[in-house]
Order: sequence, then structure tokens, then C-alpha cells
Amino acid sequence: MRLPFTRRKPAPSKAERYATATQLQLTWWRFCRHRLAVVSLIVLLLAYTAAIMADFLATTDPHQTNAATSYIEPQAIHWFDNGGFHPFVYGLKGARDMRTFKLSYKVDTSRKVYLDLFAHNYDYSLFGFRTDIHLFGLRNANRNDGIYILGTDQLGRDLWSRLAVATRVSLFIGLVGVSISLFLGVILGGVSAIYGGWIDILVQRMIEVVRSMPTIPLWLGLSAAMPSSWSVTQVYLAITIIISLLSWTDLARTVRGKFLSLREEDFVLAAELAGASQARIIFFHMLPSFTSHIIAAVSLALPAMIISETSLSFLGLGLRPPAISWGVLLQDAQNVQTLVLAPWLLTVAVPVIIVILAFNFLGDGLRDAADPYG
Amino acid sequence: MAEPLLSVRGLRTHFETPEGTIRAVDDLDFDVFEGRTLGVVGESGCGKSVAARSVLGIVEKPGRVVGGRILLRTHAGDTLDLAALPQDSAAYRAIRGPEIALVFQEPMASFSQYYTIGNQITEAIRLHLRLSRSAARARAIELLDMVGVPQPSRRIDEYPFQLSGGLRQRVMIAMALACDPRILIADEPTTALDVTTQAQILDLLRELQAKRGLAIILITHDMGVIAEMAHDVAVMYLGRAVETGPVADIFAAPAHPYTRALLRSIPTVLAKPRTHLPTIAGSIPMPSARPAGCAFSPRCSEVLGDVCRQTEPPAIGEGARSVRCFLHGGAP
Amino acid sequence: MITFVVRRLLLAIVTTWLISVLSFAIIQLPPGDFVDTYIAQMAASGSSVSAQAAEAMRKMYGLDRPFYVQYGKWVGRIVHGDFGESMEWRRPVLEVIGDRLWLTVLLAFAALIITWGLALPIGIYSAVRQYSIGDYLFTLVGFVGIAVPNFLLALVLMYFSFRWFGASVGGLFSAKYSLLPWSWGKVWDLMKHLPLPAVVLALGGTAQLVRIMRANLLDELRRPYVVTARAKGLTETRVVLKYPVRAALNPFASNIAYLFPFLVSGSVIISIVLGLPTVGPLLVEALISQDMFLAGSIVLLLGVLTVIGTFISDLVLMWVDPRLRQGMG
Amino acid sequence: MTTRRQVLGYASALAATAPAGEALAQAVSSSHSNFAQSGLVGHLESATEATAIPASFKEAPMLAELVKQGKLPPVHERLPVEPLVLKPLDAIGRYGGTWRRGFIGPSDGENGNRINASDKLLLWDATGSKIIPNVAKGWDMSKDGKTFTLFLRKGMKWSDGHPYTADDFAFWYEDIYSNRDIVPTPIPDMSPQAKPGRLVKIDETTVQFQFDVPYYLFLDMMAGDTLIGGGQSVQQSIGNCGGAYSPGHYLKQFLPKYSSEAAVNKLAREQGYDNWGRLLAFKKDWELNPELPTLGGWHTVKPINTPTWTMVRNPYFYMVDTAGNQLPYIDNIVMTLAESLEVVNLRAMAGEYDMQERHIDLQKLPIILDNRDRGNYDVHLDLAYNGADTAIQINLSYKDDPEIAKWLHTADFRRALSLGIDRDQMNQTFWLGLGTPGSAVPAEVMPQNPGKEWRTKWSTHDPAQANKMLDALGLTKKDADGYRLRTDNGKRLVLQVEAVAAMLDYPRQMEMVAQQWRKIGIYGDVKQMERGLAFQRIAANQDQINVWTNGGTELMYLFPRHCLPVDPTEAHLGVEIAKWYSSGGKQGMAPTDPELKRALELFRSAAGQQEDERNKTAQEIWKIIVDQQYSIGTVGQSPAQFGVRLVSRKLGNIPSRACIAQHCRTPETSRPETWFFKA
Repeated sequence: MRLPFTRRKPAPSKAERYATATQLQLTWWRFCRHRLAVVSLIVLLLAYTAAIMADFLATTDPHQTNAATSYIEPQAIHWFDNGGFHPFVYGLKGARDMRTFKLSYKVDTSRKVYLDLFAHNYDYSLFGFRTDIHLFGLRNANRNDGIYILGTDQLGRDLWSRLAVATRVSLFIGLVGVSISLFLGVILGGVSAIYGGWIDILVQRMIEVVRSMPTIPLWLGLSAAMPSSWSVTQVYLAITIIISLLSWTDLARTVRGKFLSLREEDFVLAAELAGASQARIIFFHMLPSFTSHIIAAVSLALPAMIISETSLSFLGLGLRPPAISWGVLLQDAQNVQTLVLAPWLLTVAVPVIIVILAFNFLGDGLRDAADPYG
Repeated sequence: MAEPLLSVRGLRTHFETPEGTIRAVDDLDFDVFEGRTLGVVGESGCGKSVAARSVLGIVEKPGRVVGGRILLRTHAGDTLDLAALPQDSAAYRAIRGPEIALVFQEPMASFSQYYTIGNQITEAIRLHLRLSRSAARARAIELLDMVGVPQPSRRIDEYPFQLSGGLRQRVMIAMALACDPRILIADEPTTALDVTTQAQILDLLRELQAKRGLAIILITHDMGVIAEMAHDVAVMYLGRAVETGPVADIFAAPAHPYTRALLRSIPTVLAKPRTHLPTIAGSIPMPSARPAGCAFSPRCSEVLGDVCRQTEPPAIGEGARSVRCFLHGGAP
Repeated sequence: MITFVVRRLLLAIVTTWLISVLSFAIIQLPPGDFVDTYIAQMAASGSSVSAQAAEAMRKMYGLDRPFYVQYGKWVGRIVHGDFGESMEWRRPVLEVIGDRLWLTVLLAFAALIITWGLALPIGIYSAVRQYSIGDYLFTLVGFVGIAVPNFLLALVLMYFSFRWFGASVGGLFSAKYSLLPWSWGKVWDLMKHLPLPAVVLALGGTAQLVRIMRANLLDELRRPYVVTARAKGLTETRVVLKYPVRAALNPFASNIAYLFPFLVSGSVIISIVLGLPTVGPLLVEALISQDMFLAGSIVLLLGVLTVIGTFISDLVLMWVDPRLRQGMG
Repeated sequence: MTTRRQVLGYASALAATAPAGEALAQAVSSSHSNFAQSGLVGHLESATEATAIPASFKEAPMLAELVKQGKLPPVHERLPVEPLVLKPLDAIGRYGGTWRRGFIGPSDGENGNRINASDKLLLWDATGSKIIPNVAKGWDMSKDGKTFTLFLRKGMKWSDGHPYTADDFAFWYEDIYSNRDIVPTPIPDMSPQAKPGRLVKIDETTVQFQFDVPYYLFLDMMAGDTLIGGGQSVQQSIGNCGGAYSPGHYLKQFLPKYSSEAAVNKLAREQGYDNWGRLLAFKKDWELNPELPTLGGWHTVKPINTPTWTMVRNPYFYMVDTAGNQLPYIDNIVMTLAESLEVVNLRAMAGEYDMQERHIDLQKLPIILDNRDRGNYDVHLDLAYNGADTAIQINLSYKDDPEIAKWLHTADFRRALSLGIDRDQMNQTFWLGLGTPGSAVPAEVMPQNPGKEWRTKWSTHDPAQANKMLDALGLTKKDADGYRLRTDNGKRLVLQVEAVAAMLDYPRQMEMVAQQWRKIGIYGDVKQMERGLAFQRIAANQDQINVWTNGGTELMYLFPRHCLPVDPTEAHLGVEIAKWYSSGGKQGMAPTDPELKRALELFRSAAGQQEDERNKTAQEIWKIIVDQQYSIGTVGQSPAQFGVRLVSRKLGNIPSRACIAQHCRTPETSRPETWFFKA
């Protein structure tokens, strides 16, 4: 089979460009040959764009509850109507069967509700501008109509709209969190390796203690300690920080380990002999030679971070309703009645998995690309 | 003159990459004789190391020996064409070590840090010579002693990182000689060492050669080392030998402009102080971007014109000497 | 050598102490104390605790004393092997934890075994056969493993166990045995129930270790000593297994200890979803109800276990890395 | 006896469940269907007391065995001279079997207490409206309501065979209740208008409670789930010391009085307790101490703090059926610890429990019904009488944020909040349409219900009206999102609603309410909270609005904490006011709101009033509560709590509908002693 990319010498045409290319350019060119990674990158860019535009993508207010639309299963959009392209959905008639106590919805084919692009719905602010324009919406809708692409939850809220908002929350928690822990990790790891001695011991103890703590109790304790008067945003930030406080250790260890092993390497000795300053050695000789490992570690840290938010919100220790995040949405699926009566609530897992996959492939691609042996 | 232990003819080692074929070694000829040292010299990237690996059959993917012959006269006395053997065949493995051995650039990196040197030496011995553990160990100690490692019976249980650079290289050599091969490929054996150690290592090699009639392929970019060590020289440029011959002759009368250029770049005591060493104009092109005609023509100060730029100069020569340059005729 | 071990031991003790303080502090963080929670629980179960009873309880449990006094009391007892009494369970903590700790360890350990058992060979394969179909396949599976939060797997598992075999498949014992004391039958019963949760638990860790192993091995495979080894005429398999794999094992080994708390935390989540009788649900319950001694002891015990794990992995590390070993000499 | 007749007064109103039926019909009218058709709601029924005492007695095989071995006296010696004779609901049962059930940990003691509430001195009948004899065979109350006499059963015995007499009351009163080391201050139940009452032994089988002021309520207190009348199982476990009687012959050994402080403390330390207080707390707790003599149908053999709380039949139990078989029919009860409520429900559906009504989640009803045949159980829906399974409780003594406090203490503001709630939506979403939307008042069939109109007073969905009222209050300014602004600093007016994720899914319910409040421009900031934290904030007067059931308020006097701020231990409506009330004005904060003052005065006066007058007073209080909307009712009279009953098809004598009420000690009023496993 064909290699998706390789580290071999370049084609004649490119010869000169390669000869003069910087390490960064080379990395980028190599990365571009890693198809999976490129695809992932695009997926992630899309995901984050969607996250930023969440309210624009939402079709109805993600918080709007309505008993009459409880547990509606995903609804098909019909694209063509009397010959032309007129996307529409049928109205629904819902009732609770008082023998089985199940809600059942019948499609009311007599009533067609048409879709509009850039329809007006609830207000929200995008980049500081207030607007009520949404990517698409319904024209002649009554209170109970909606475009339930992914169905609705118990409170009759549109899952698609909720998912959009949840994505924003969860994706950015991961991003903020990882940058904090990356910072901590590189600084502490580097310092501990370079200065060694008691500093090293101190940092090592810190790492060991933090890592020897099963994280769940830490979480529980800390989240329980959060003043209940805090706003969702405050809780959100606090949680982000907590996650990163618990996950910088891996990065620190990687960095330290690599520093130590590299100190032995000849080229560092050479540089030292050549009288290069320590800083120079670290930043010009050592760091570049293991960016790959840092990138690999980050590529693992980020999804791990997203997962921890998800898991903890799922446990009810992270973000709590009415805040919306992937974890909060999945919490709805924690009981058997949802699994049986509204299995579509599990579809939330799909974007979670896709995004985390993408992050990993991306990280893998970057790792291979940035590899100094290339 | 006696017939060579190893004679390489038209060796071609290519790397298949999306960017096209890279002809790292292309139509290379050379001979190696018992008890003599062949110096392979050239700027880095000219294919020296690939050539060495080709001979040992350890070219890494996607590299492949695509042509030519590697004729080896074995202990047994029969002649094998290694180029015809699959790299990972048992037959080829039987060559590595007992017939041809390798001494490698960075002594530190060339050892695994996780095993004692004893372990790493005896491994080969036990594999090829089928000796018992104790016998193998005895032999290893003997080898260490031979290469001048002090207190070998103690050192044998030490780890590479516990040895000095010089010692490491000695051990490296000992390991190479473990199954007494007749050909030793020394790939930049002294590059990583300081001058005095360099000298010692070279002496050691010479001494061993004298003792056991070892044939050495000395790969280096350092004409000085060549002058000191080699009997014969092959000057490589872009994957082929542009000039070969006895070291004395070549130093006395370098025939190829490239050889001359190289020689000019050796510092000599006679040179006037504070004068720049003459360097070769331009830089070595990518092997994948090999110029048409004589590969050296773009940098050649004595280029004859289109003939050089269009047609490959054939190898011309009498006796042990041969050169690929139209200055010495052969022009169509 | 000896000094190394001693030093590690001392550090382990310090760590343990820090953990004990931290765990106790964390339990103290939430406002209110056990009695508040207790009253609340009673109210929820349609009963009540009189104000007098509440005060009496506070006195009884010394909740009216300052933090350090309570901590001192706690640690003082622990030194004598008495972990105090669980306020909620009104029983010695160790009794309450009882089998649960071992079931937790067992679950985590089972997951650990599965993790290594899979990660090592797969990691090696993926590195050696980089970009082969197999590599892509394993990488994909591995990534999915990382990508699917284990509680999600647990959820799905729960659903099917409910749909197909009825509820108690969730637990670690079938209804019949959960009542009985330990017996071979019960052990066998446990063995039958263990694999599913263990696999659910192991998947994430496995995927990560595979990646680590692959990454390390890829780096090692390009080192000169591999060429040297080849030049000795060793078979490729032997070359790879003896040299680069050994080198790549190093970071692998140092990772093992920290897999454990990871697994324990994971086991908490899936135990809650699947209703497994591990310390997980107990701990969460204890923390919510601020049953300090119980929660504190559990966190402490788990912490200690992981410190021991770390210590062991340090020894392993020393054994696989002569640089360390000699350095200590 | 007069009082008995009075009691009968409203019993008849209830015994026929027609009115209840109506209520139900109305409850689901919104779903254009009547869930009566589901056939899951039966009529209130239970075993009843028979007058004739059988000539001879029979006993369970497992006991007969012990008698043969001489380990147990014969049955007629074990039974009281006048046992309580029950006429089983359907048939004379057969002995044997183990009742499998689920519990969720040591905090779930009520799970067993309620099954053993046969140790209550008095109980209520199947309708929950008529007081009937239980441990006490009868009672008498003096005309002036100052003395109350209980008649015990001659020859009745503790579960260890020791006679149960008036001495056990004396012991409780003198050595437990009056011991200030154990009970620091007198309990309100025993001290009407803060005047302590006395408990006096008249003879072996007669005890008398004497009070200085009229205390007609005491009969109900005795029958209710109160500190005095709750019975040994609940009132002497979990650190409580009520219950009117105690097994003195057993507990004496742990009291300083009968040896010495030093001696009992030594004993305590030997058994691993800090002091005799803790030892006693353990020894008198039937959930924990298998040795403890009890009166209930079953006594603990494996304590509650193990994975399987196990009980076995009490060989000296004081009830028999009409055929002379000593009850209970069922030999053992085994409760297995479930790691979570989810697991309880799953196991119940898998048929791993024989009868479970506790911790069953109404939301799961559809699946529960689907699994009936696989789990081999029947499902009954028992409707409660309290007005609100979810009551939005206003902290009437809140003061941390003056602006918020001002509004919370303004009647029209509270009324507007109430009018802003769409209760039908809640009923459909969270009660599957099985509840009754409306105010906090108890079911119309209850004697304390002030009248139909009070169900809807201020308790319909009328956003327009609500908005008018709020505007009228001066809350006219709104922000971009349409939320009203504070009048002090112009920031958004934010009400903190503290919802505990216990019992019902309060947080999610409040999410819905908060959404509905948006339409009246009120921002409800819903905080999901740990139980402990929420209750602690209530106790610390930090909460603004909290959400809880008003269960128990169907008989207000017996369990007032959910509708009036009178009990500091659980004061949903303002702890400072509760302190003020319970301390007779010594502590806490006097209510400034005259209506609230009036309600509390009425409540205080009721204790001394006769039945009918008392109920009138209760109706008055309810009118105030609803008119003022101190406690905003949403949906109630539903099966949401203990009301979804899964019963194995193997069980007999199961009533088609049980009375769900705090004072009924559900399921005790269904007489579990008479349930049995059919062949």
C-alpha cells in the first residue's frame, strides 16, 4: 500500500525550496502529507467554528422547555414538495397512552411546516452583535413545531440546539485547560530537570502526590467546595482550572524525562563544549529535539481533558444543569428509561467521539511530522 | 597482484520515494584486498555510508540494492555475489560478523545502554561461533584485551556509558572482530573522538590489520586520515567512484579535478599562516537532482564544455588506477 | 543501590503523609458537616432528627473540635490500625470498606493486566510495521478506545445487560451469591462477572499505552545501535526485541504506576453506572454525606496503594535502566 | 369512647374513594384520557381488626420446630391474652418465605422502620383517616383533654420473651426521656404550650399522660409519625429518644444509674465506643443491634450497616389472624444494598424483589409496566394526599440581600411567581400526567382541606396577570433578555432556587419553572445542590427559595414542617421564624408579616382544640398559606413517592391501593404481617 507520507528526501523540482526551508516549513509540508491528520484538522476547525456559531446553528432556544414536545424521536426533513425544492417537516400530534403511559407522536401529513434559511428565532449575541437570525428555522410553525433533527429530551428541548451549545462549552473547556497545564508542565518539568537538586525533588514530590490521588475524590471535594452562589461562568472557569491542575503532571514528566536523557546526548555535550549558554542549549538544541514528544503529550492531554469534563459533569460533579455541556447532556442518558424510551439522547456521544478522535489523529500527524529524525 | 577479497562492480542502491528515485549509490566499483585498507573518501552525502550498508545488506527501507555485483571471497574460499542474496536471508546473516563487520561512527549511540558490553559482544560470538556462554565470555575478554582495554575481565561487565569515548570505540572494534571477519568496514571510526584518541584508534586498526591480515574499508571525509591509514583510495562523488588507485599515486598525481580540490582543502604545515583554505565552489547537489553528464561539471574549474555537461565520462585507467574524467580522454 | 531504595521509601512516606493531609483537607472543604447531611437524609427518608439529637451527635463525633484536632485524632488512630468509625454506617471504617477495597483493586488490577497484555504487543507491532494495514487498524481501534469515555461504554453495557440478561449483570455477583459469604462458588461467580467491567475500564488506558509504546519504539528504531545489532547478523526479530523494545520499555514502565489511580478513578465512574460493589460508590456517597473518616480513609488507602505502586514501578524502572542502577551504585 | 366516634366522623367520607377518583380524573384531564383505565389504581383497603379472639392458636413451622426443641415456649404462652386479631384482606395465609427487598444504605432506616411500624402504640386504618388500636388495645381522653390513658395488652411480650408492661413506659419516661444527658430539653410533643407533661404508670397494663393544659391533639400525636407516637423502631434509632416506651430490662445495663458512670464507660470502651452515650445510642437502635428486644413483626438479625439488612419473624409478635395463626406469615425479610437508586429500579424490574414501593421512580413507569411479565409482578399506583410533591418554599426570614428579601416577603410578588408556573406542563413532563396540579393544600377528601377553590387560588397559569402584578410592584425596568431589574442597583433581579437531586428530580423540574418564569421576566437561578449542603444553608438562613415535598402536611399538626416555619430542625419556610416559634419568642426572628403571625398563632392554639374545631383552624391556616403563597404548590396527590408499588404475583392479601401518607407509615397500614407467599 502507498505510504500516506514519508520522511524521505524531496523531489527534484522542490530541491531548492527544501534546501532552504526552515524546520517549521518542513514540518508543515510533511504534515500536509498525513491525510488523516489534515482531515482531522479540518474537522476540528469546523467543530470550533460551529462552537463559536452555536446559537446561529441552533434552531430553537436550547433552554426552552415544552411538555408537548417531550421525547420526540429524530424527525425527517422532506426536501421536495410539489415538484420544487421546498424543504419541510410534517406537524406532529402527540398524546400519552394512559395504559402504557408512553408518549406517542403521530405524523400529521395534512400539515406541512416549511423550512427557511436564515430564519428568525430567539435573540442571542454573536461577536457582540445581538441578532435573532439562525441558519435555518420554520416559517409557519406553531408552539409545538420544530425541526427535531436529533429529537428532543424529556423537557421537550431540541437536542440539536442543545448539542450546538454544549459543543461550545466542552470544546473551550478543553482548550483553556490544556494551555494552562501545558504552561505548568513545561515550566515545572523543565525547571526540575535543569536545576535538579531540591527543586527537582520538590517538583517530583508534587507530581507524585498529585498523580497518586485518584482524581475523582479531588474533583468531588473541590466541586462540593465551590460556593453555590457562583455563576455558571465562575463554576466553568473553576472546573477548567481544576482539570488542568490535575493534568499538567504528564507533560511535566515527559519534559523532564526528555531533558535528562538529552543531557547525556553527545550533541548537547558538544554544544556545551562549544561554550553555548545554557538557555541556548535548552531552547536551540534540546527543546526542538523533543517537540514531537510534547506535541504527542498535548495531543493526548486535550481529549483527556474534554473527557474528564464530560465524565465529571456526567457524574454530576462538573457543570450542572441548567448549564449545558456534553457531560450534562449525557447525564440525561444515565437512566434506563432514557435508554429504552429515548435512545437518541445517546447520539450526543457521536460528536464527542469524533472530536476526540480528530484530536488524536491530529496529534499523531503533528508528532510524526515534527519528528527531528524526519 | 592478488585477487581481491571483495570486489564491487556497478553497485546501484536506490531509494524509491514519492519525490522520485534517489540514486544514493550509482554504478560504484571498488576492490578490497587482504591486509590492505581501502579508503573511501568524499563529502558527506556522497553515498559512502549507503555503500557500506549495501555491502553489509542492511540498507533501510525504502532503499534497495538494485544492481551490480558484490563479490565476496569467503573463509571457505568460494565466491558469493551478496547483491544476489536477500538482505534478511540466513545466508546473508552468516556473512555479517564472520565475514564482514562494521565499526560505526558514534561509539556511544552505537551501543545499547541497557546491556553490558560483555553481553553485546558475546551475543555475536555465541550466535555465529556456537560457543558456550563461558567460552564466549573468555573470548570476549581476550578480544577486549587485544584491543587494549585495561582490566578486560572487569570491564566486560560494565555498561557502555561507564566507558570513555576512546575505550568505547575500542570495545566497538573488539565487538566487530568478535567472529574474526576478514573485512572490517570502519564508517568514520574516529570522527567523534578527540585527536589523540583518534591516533590511538587508527594505530590499533593498523596493528590489528598487520596481525590478522584484515581488509579494511575506511570510510571518511578526512583526507588526513586517508593519507595516514589507507593503501588504496576510492574518491566518491554523488554515489560513484570518480577516481580510484593506490594512495601514494593519487596523492602524488591526483587525476580528477574533484580529487585535486579535496586535496587542496587539507591544511598542511607548509601552507602560509592565516590564509583561507581553498574550498570547493558550490555545494553538493541533491543526489535526486543529479546533473546530466559529469556530475561534477557544475562545480568543476576545468570543465571542457558541453562534452562534460552532456555525456557521462567512462572509467579510464591502467592497472590499479582509474578515473572518470574527459581530461584523461575517453571523450566520444 | 540500598540508599536509592531507602530514599524512595522515605519519599513514599512523605508522599503518603501529604496525601493523608490532602485527603482530610478535601473532605473538610465542603461547608457543613456530617450531622447536617444526616438530618437532610433523614428528612428525605421521611423521618427526622431532633435538634438535641443533632447536638449530641456533633459532640459524640467531636465535630465541634478544630480541624487539626480532628485530623490528629484520626491519624493517631490510624497509626494503631484504627481508621475510625464511619458516621453514616456506624461501623469501623475498615469493616465498612471490607471486601470493597479488594474488589476495587481486583477490578483495577484485572484492567491493568488487560491493558499491558494488549498494549505491549500491539505497540511493538504498530511501530515495527508502521503504516501497515495492521498499524492503521490498531491505531484506529486504539483511538476509538481513547475517544469513548468509559462511562459511555458502561452505559451501553448496562443497557444490553438489562435488555438481555436482566439487571444484576451490572453487579459483580449474581443475586444468589451476593448474599452468601465467600466460597469457591462465589469466587467463580465473581470471575464470571469481572471481565466485562474490566474490559470497559481497560480500553482507554490500553489505547494510550499503545500510543506511548509506539512513539517510543519509533524513536528507538532509528538509533545507530540498531544498525550495529543488525551488522552482527542477528535476525530482525531478535534485533528489535532485544534492543529498541528494551529501551522503549523504560518510559512504559514509569507509566505503569500512574495507570493505577487512573483506573481507580475510572472504576468509580463505571461502578456508579453499573452499580458495582467497589469503593467507588461508597466513596462518592461518603464524600457527599461528608462521612469524613470513611471518605478520608478510602482516599488515603487508595493513595497509599498508588504510592506503593509507584515504588514498585521505581524498582522495575531501576531494573530495566542500568543507567539508574549504576548511578545508584 | 367519645373521641373514637369523632374520629369516625370524616373516616366515612374517605372510606369510599369516589371523591379521590374524581380528583384523579381531573388530574389527567389535560391528557384527554383517564388513567383509571390503566386499572392500576385500586381502592383503599387492608386487613381489619376482628373482635372475636380465636379459641386456639397456631404458629409458623420454624417456630413450632423451636418449641419442640424446648427453645421456645408454646405459642399461646407467647401471645398476649388479648392479641390483636386481624381479618386478612382476602384469605388466611400460609407461613414461610423470604421477602426480598432493596435498600440504599444505613441512611435508609425508614425502609425497615415503616415495615415494623406495628410497634406503634396507635395506628390509622386503610384510609389513613381513622385512628385504630395497635400495640395499645385502646385509649381514653378526659373531657378537658388534659389526661390521656392508654390500655396495654395483658401478657404481651418483647421479642426476647420478657413481659411488656407499663414499667417499660416508666423506664422510658424516667431513665431516658428525663435523663438530661440523653435528652437535653423536653420534646414539644410532650410539652403543650411549653408546659412539660408527665407519663404515669397506673397499673401493669395502664399508663397515663398528664398535661397542665388541654391537649386534644395528643391522640393524633400518639397515632402520628411523631417523636412521641412514632414507635420504638424509628424513634429510638438514628439518635432519637422518643417513642414513649423502651425495653428497660435490657437497656438498664448501659445506664449509669443502675451501676456507675465509670462502669458503663468501661463497658463502652471494651466494646469500642468513646463513652456510654455512644454505646447506648447503638444498643437502643434496632437497625444496628440484633440483641435489642422489639415489638415489631420482624427483628434485625443482620444489621442495616451490612450489605444485606436481614430480619426474621418475632416469635412473640402480638397479632394473630382470625384463624388463630400467629402473624406475620412471612418468615424473613432480606434487604440487599443497592449501589444506586437506578439499581433498585432495575432489580425491581428484573423481579429480584417481592414487594418494593420505596425508591421506585415514577419516570420509569412505562418500562416498569413493560417488564411486568418478565419480572412476574403487578404494579399498583397509590395516590398521596399531600397537595404538592414539589413545593416551592420561600424563606420568609431571608435577609442577606435586602432587595431580594423585600420581594420574597411581598405577597403579590410570591403570587406572581405562582401564577407564572404552568403546572400542567410540569404534571405531564415529570408526573406522566398522574399528579394533580394546583396549590399546596391537601386532597379535597382530607378534613383539613379548606375547599375546592383553594386548589386553584393564585395557582393557575396566568402570565399576563403575573406581569401586571409585578409591574404594579414597580418592577418595570427590564434588561435586553427581558428580565426585570433590581430597584436598588439596576442589575438583573436574580432569584436563587436551591434544588436537591433527591426523591424527585427537583433540579430538572425547576429548570422548567425557570423557563416559565422567563415569560414574567423573572430570572430563576437554579442551583442543583447536595442534600446536606442545601439543608445546611436552610439551617443557616442562607437560602432564598428551596424546593421540597410538602409530604406530611395532609395532617398538618402531625407534620407541620413542610407548610409552616415551626420546626428549626427542618425549616423550609424560614429557620429564624421557626426558632422564634419553637422557643416561644426567646430566639430567632419574630415574623413581621401579620398574616404569617396569625397563621402561627392559629397553629399554636390548635393543640388545645377539639377535633372539628382543630380541623377548622387547619383550614384557616391553609387559606392563609395559599392566599399568601408562602409555600407555592405545583403538582401533588400523585404516586411519585412510595406510590409506585411493584408486588410479586406470588404474594397474597395485597391491597389494591395503599394509603400514602407520612402518618400512615406506609406500608404499615397495609398490614405487611398479613401478606403471604401463595403456594
